[in-house]
Amino acid sequence: METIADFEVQYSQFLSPEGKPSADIPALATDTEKLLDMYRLMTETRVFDTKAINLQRTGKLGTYASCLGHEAAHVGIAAAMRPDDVLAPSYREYGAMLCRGVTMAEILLYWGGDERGSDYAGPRNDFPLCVPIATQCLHAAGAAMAFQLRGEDRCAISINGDGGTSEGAFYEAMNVAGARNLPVVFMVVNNKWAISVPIEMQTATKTLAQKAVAAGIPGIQVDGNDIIAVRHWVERALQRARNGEGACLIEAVTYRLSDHTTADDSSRYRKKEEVEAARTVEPLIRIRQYLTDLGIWDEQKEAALLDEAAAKVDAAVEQYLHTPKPDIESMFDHMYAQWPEQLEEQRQHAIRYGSTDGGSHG
Amino acid sequence: METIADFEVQYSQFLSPEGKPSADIPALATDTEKLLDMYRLMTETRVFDTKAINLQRTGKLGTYASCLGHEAAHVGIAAAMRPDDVLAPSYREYGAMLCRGVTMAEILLYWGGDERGSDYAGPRNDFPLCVPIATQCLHAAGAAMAFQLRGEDRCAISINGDGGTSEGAFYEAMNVAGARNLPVVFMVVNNKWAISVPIEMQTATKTLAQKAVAAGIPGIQVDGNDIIAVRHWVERALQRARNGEGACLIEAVTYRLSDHTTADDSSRYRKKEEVEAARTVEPLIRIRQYLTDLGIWDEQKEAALLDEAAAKVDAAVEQYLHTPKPDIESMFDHMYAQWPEQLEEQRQHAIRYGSTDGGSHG
Amino acid sequence: MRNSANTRFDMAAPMGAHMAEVTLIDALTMAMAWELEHDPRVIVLGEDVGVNGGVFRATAGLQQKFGVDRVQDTPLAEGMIAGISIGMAAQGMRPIAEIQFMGFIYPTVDQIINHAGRMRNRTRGRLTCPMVLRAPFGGGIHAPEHHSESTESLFAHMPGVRVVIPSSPTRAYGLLLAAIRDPDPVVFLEPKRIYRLNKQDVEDNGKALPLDVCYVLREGSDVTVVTWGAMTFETLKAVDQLARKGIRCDVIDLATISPIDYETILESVQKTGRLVIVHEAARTCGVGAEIAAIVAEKGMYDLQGPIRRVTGYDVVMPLFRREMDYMPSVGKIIDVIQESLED
Amino acid sequence: MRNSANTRFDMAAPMGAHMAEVTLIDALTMAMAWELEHDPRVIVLGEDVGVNGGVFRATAGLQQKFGVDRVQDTPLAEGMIAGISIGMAAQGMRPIAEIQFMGFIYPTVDQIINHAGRMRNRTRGRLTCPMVLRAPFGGGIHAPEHHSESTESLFAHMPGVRVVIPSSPTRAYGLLLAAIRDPDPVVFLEPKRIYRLNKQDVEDNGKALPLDVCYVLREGSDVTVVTWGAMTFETLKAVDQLARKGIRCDVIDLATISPIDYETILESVQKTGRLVIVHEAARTCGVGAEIAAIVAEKGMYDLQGPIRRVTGYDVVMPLFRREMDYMPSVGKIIDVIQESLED
Ligand SMILES: Cc1ncc(C[n+]2csc(CCOP(=O)(O)OP(=O)(O)O)c2C)c(N)n1
Ligand SMILES: Cc1ncc(C[n+]2csc(CCOP(=O)(O)OP(=O)(O)O)c2C)c(N)n1
Ligand SMILES: [Mg+2]
Ligand SMILES: [Mg+2]
Repeated sequence: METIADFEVQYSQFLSPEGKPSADIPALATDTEKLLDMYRLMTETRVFDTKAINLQRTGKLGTYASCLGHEAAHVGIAAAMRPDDVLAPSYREYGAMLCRGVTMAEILLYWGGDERGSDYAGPRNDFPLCVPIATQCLHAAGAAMAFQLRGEDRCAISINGDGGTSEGAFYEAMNVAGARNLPVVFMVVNNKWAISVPIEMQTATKTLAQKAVAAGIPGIQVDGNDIIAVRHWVERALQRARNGEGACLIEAVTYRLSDHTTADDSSRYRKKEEVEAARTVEPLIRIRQYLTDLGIWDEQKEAALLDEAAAKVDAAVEQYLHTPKPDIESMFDHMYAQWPEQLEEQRQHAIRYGSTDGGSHG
Repeated sequence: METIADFEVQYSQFLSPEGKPSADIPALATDTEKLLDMYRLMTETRVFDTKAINLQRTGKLGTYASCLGHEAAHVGIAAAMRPDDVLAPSYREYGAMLCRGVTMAEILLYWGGDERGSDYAGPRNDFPLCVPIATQCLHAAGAAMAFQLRGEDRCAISINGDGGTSEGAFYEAMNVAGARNLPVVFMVVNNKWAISVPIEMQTATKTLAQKAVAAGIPGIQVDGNDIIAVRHWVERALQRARNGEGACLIEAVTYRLSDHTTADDSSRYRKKEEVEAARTVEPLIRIRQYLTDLGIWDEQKEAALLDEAAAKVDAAVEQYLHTPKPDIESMFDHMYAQWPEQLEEQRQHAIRYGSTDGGSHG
Repeated sequence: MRNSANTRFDMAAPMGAHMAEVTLIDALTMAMAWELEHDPRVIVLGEDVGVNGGVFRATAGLQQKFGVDRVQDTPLAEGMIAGISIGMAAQGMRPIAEIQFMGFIYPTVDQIINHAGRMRNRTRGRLTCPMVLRAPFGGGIHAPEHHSESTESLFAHMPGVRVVIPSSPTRAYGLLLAAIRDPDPVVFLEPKRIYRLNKQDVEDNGKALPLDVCYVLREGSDVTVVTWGAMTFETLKAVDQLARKGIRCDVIDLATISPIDYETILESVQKTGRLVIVHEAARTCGVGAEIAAIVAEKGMYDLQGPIRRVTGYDVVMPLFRREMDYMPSVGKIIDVIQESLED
Repeated sequence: MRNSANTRFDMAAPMGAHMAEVTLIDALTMAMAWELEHDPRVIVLGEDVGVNGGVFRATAGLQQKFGVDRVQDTPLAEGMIAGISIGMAAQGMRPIAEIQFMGFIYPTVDQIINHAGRMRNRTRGRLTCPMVLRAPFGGGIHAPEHHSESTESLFAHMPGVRVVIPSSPTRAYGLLLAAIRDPDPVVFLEPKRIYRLNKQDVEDNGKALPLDVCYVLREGSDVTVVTWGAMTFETLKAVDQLARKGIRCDVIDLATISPIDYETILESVQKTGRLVIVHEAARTCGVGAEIAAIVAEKGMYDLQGPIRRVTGYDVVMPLFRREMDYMPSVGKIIDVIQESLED
């Protein structure tokens, strides 16, 4: 027998859970402006998330998928992107979206049951939140193909979870991206759980990064709680893609500290101790410590940041709560560019019966 | 960076294209009874295939997918199986089917447009030919799950082509088989072409065997023109599965010497020289040479085998051509175990208008 | 022509032993537990059906009771779930596969139309496909995007596949048992809005109800109203209000969406001369169209006026701030029934 | 209410420059070539569409002419083809994706219903999905298993998705151009049995025909016959035979299957009082049901008798030794039209 191919999966972490450098740090790790910016976004994301859960609990928001614990992975991805790159997220990557320019009010509108939440003033070409798992991987590949065909210096990134790596669409997207050398990065945010299904039941693979081998593209695993590692490797991946070297897969290992959504009760299927242990390695602690060690962060700054974040979130909530219901006819008016007259009767029927009651969001 | 996982893909060949041992040969290679049996099946398969193409050309068979050049891969797979294992083939694995006990007349009936061709007298639990590419991988995984649940000492095997490895279903099947440790073997018969799409355009991977890495199961590449290699490794894989060690993937590299089907003209998209080169390494030559070198084969035996095979094929063709059309009501009668009376009117309508003309197969 | 003569059921169940006051979803759990208990070929599989008992709790307690083999969490891939179920069914098992929401059922379409519905026919009965594909469907629970659709008609168009929708705890229990025992594939769609809307005494006696027949929920001679799933609730409310004005309707719960028991519908239309169909799915090519077509074909001379449909609109199900404006409401149904009486 | 007043076309095309006698499939190739030539956003992709020019040769010569970027062979995965097309379309391209046969279109269903048809609405028009999904469909060419189905109604039920089926070279050219240019997704189904059945003079002038309207192929006042795709041929044969007996039918080619131009159908039924629908797909929940339902709703008082459907049966399309027994034949159509006149 002859060995005809071999593959390795590497793991990268720059900051230990305690916030100490654990490897040769990249330039990014000394760029204080970038670091502070990312930390601010991570914090705002967390404050936003906490508020959103409260809104849901008090009947002011629909079912909501928390991002608690994913802040480094999400912000790190978006921070590595250029504005005219395109993001195809799944459904809980608010850190990435906020970083890209989507507003908190838009995110709330979406989970508050209003399509206008996906009509971002911000990144006009980003794909909206995507609920059907892993389907967005193909959209990212398609976007990348559009950029390639037009000779544009742009990349696409899709994000899905560990559970999403079981869907055929995920492999199909990686395979075509490999075969056509597309400028796309597939991010897998492995938070260890797909609702109640732990990663060990999802797949027999030791890593999710190794799934790249099936597509002939590079795969790497990074500590998803280390924003420096996430951003660094996503930047490298985008660089490769822009250089015409094609696609790759990055697995960011983190943990879902919250329930799956506000409709879930994770105490049914996982141990408190596991969650408690994960809490000690969560992403904000370590970057905060690192910034403190660098001498550019302190408790005062932290308090100020939290205040600012709270104010921002409150303003967004106000805006959200005061957005009146969409017009009844809006469910018809965005269906087609060329309105089929055939449907006008239905439209009129809907208007005739249209509810005008308040603007309940819950 | 730390290496956290590594993988190798091995290649195995025992017989060189010239029929000389090219590695330490396994016990199988000296079991003359088995060897002769396999060679007979390969030859019968080829004679059958040639005849089927003729039938199509003369209007006596529908579109037909030739297996020319795949005989070692197909027969080798089935020869490794036990009768009560289950095969989920794709659409051109006649060598495997004949070896399993499906009759030539049944195969002709199928391609002659008659459902009874899939009602094998032979392996009652084998899945029929499967046209929607790669869907059968999931059936094999499901069959394996049934065996596992019932504690039966049985395995399932699916076969798909190189093109089929691009379908999500292929990865989904491997992944669940890995995750649930199912007794199933995924065979990829890589004949280098998916109709007009060459393997290089299908995927960026160097091998198809490495796609197993994505499922955390072993993958190996074998010379698919070497029936000893195919059978040996499939036997090993089945052994592993029976021992509770789970699934694996075997890529058998061969070449499609014919057009894709009788409806295809491969001269449109591939070079004559490539086909000619492949002809020199085709599977019958080498095993015949090897048997000759072993002193158990000669031209006389060859001539006798060809005569016998021709007679067998002719008898099957006769049987096929004399099978009258299925009853018109048969299109209704096998739809449901419990006949919905609602459909009786349609059934009567069909019978009223039923054609009774001849039994044209073409 | 109907498989069973006794198909007239009220919302109440008969009295008996092991009676329990249960919701529709409880009744489904009971039916699965009964069958797991009595038929070793039955297994339950899907995403989160194990420890978690399903995101709606339809399989709650089943894994604890029957073990991890009989009640299996799967990796996250619906096409896979359908495909391995077909493989198992063809090899003698009776899988009950759960798709978490109907919005995620589409990756199964290939396996269901190209294999499940064809296995028996294409092998002339050598291999068969006795499986159930369960999925909650429908709107009205303020769910996120893709969680509120009703696309039963896609499956109703597939030959060889039965589509069944219960609308009460009693029928949930009896129809799911029938679906599991049926030797052919059944897509079993569960109106999640009424999972817990009311309770009925359901006897846990393992008795299945007949498939392929309608259930008559109200009798009246003025208008025939055909509906199914959660819409039976709006429809009954509408009809009960009209009854107070002296308008009496036949209310028919279709129950088996495919094949349709059109005899029961035609008999009713013969009596009433008027037909209103209520469904939540988008109108165009919904199952209501088929019912209308059958009656326009076979019951035309009984009709005293146009056939009317009260349905979802031909638009994407709106996110929840406007979803109730999409759905057929009691008011819309009342108006259409009254209109039909003006013909 | 119709988008265009001038929708009455004969099988013959107007005279002009660049006229060529072409088959339906040639006309499709011409339309794609025109659009590739004139719109840099257009690309063609699919399995074997490149060097091989498609298994039916619909894309023959296009890669040679426009290069491997504009006319791309893809890996073998239909869900992927649909998904990347959506991604491209949302980012400003105009992909024309080929699915090799309709029997392999089902892996695209998830992407088409959950994304293509929703993209515009769910982003309030921020992102759109101007793509065409082409697929040959239908029986009667002695093809292998899974190569002969007609399941247009699955797509017709999807809000936000247009479904278009041409039935002549002229309409193939004009409707495909319109589909490519439409800012929304179009499932474009090609009746492969008539790919090469006859020729017409088609002017290669880049002129699209209107979508969302029917085309009237014959005029008569006795019976309205609605059909589409390959069945227009059987229907015209039947109608022409009946014409010799003095029976005159309106023959309406539906052309856009969704949304349905019901005004044209209703106008015709108003004149004839009789409606026969002919389609190859299985009957239950086929598009014929929707047409019948609309007429039973809006044209009831014009009807002089039951609406009738001549369709494929509710069974799996038989393998080819029996496929013609499955299909609506000229004889079946004639009988039903005559029956309808006896009402
Ligand atoms: C195709 C599909 N199937 C099922 C669901 C229901 N569902 C929503 S989230 C989820 C688990 C996803 O897990 P993972 O991919 O790990 O992402 P995470 O939620 O952990 O971020 C499931 C099953 C869905 N949204 N889409
Ligand atoms: C899902 C699906 N898509 C497309 C086809 C049409 N088709 C038939 S064979 C084929 C190529 C298959 O190539 P490969 O998997 O390499 O198998 P081979 O024919 O070479 O044995 C295609 C595209 C199909 N049968 N099923
Ligand atoms: Mg997860
Ligand atoms: Mg191949």
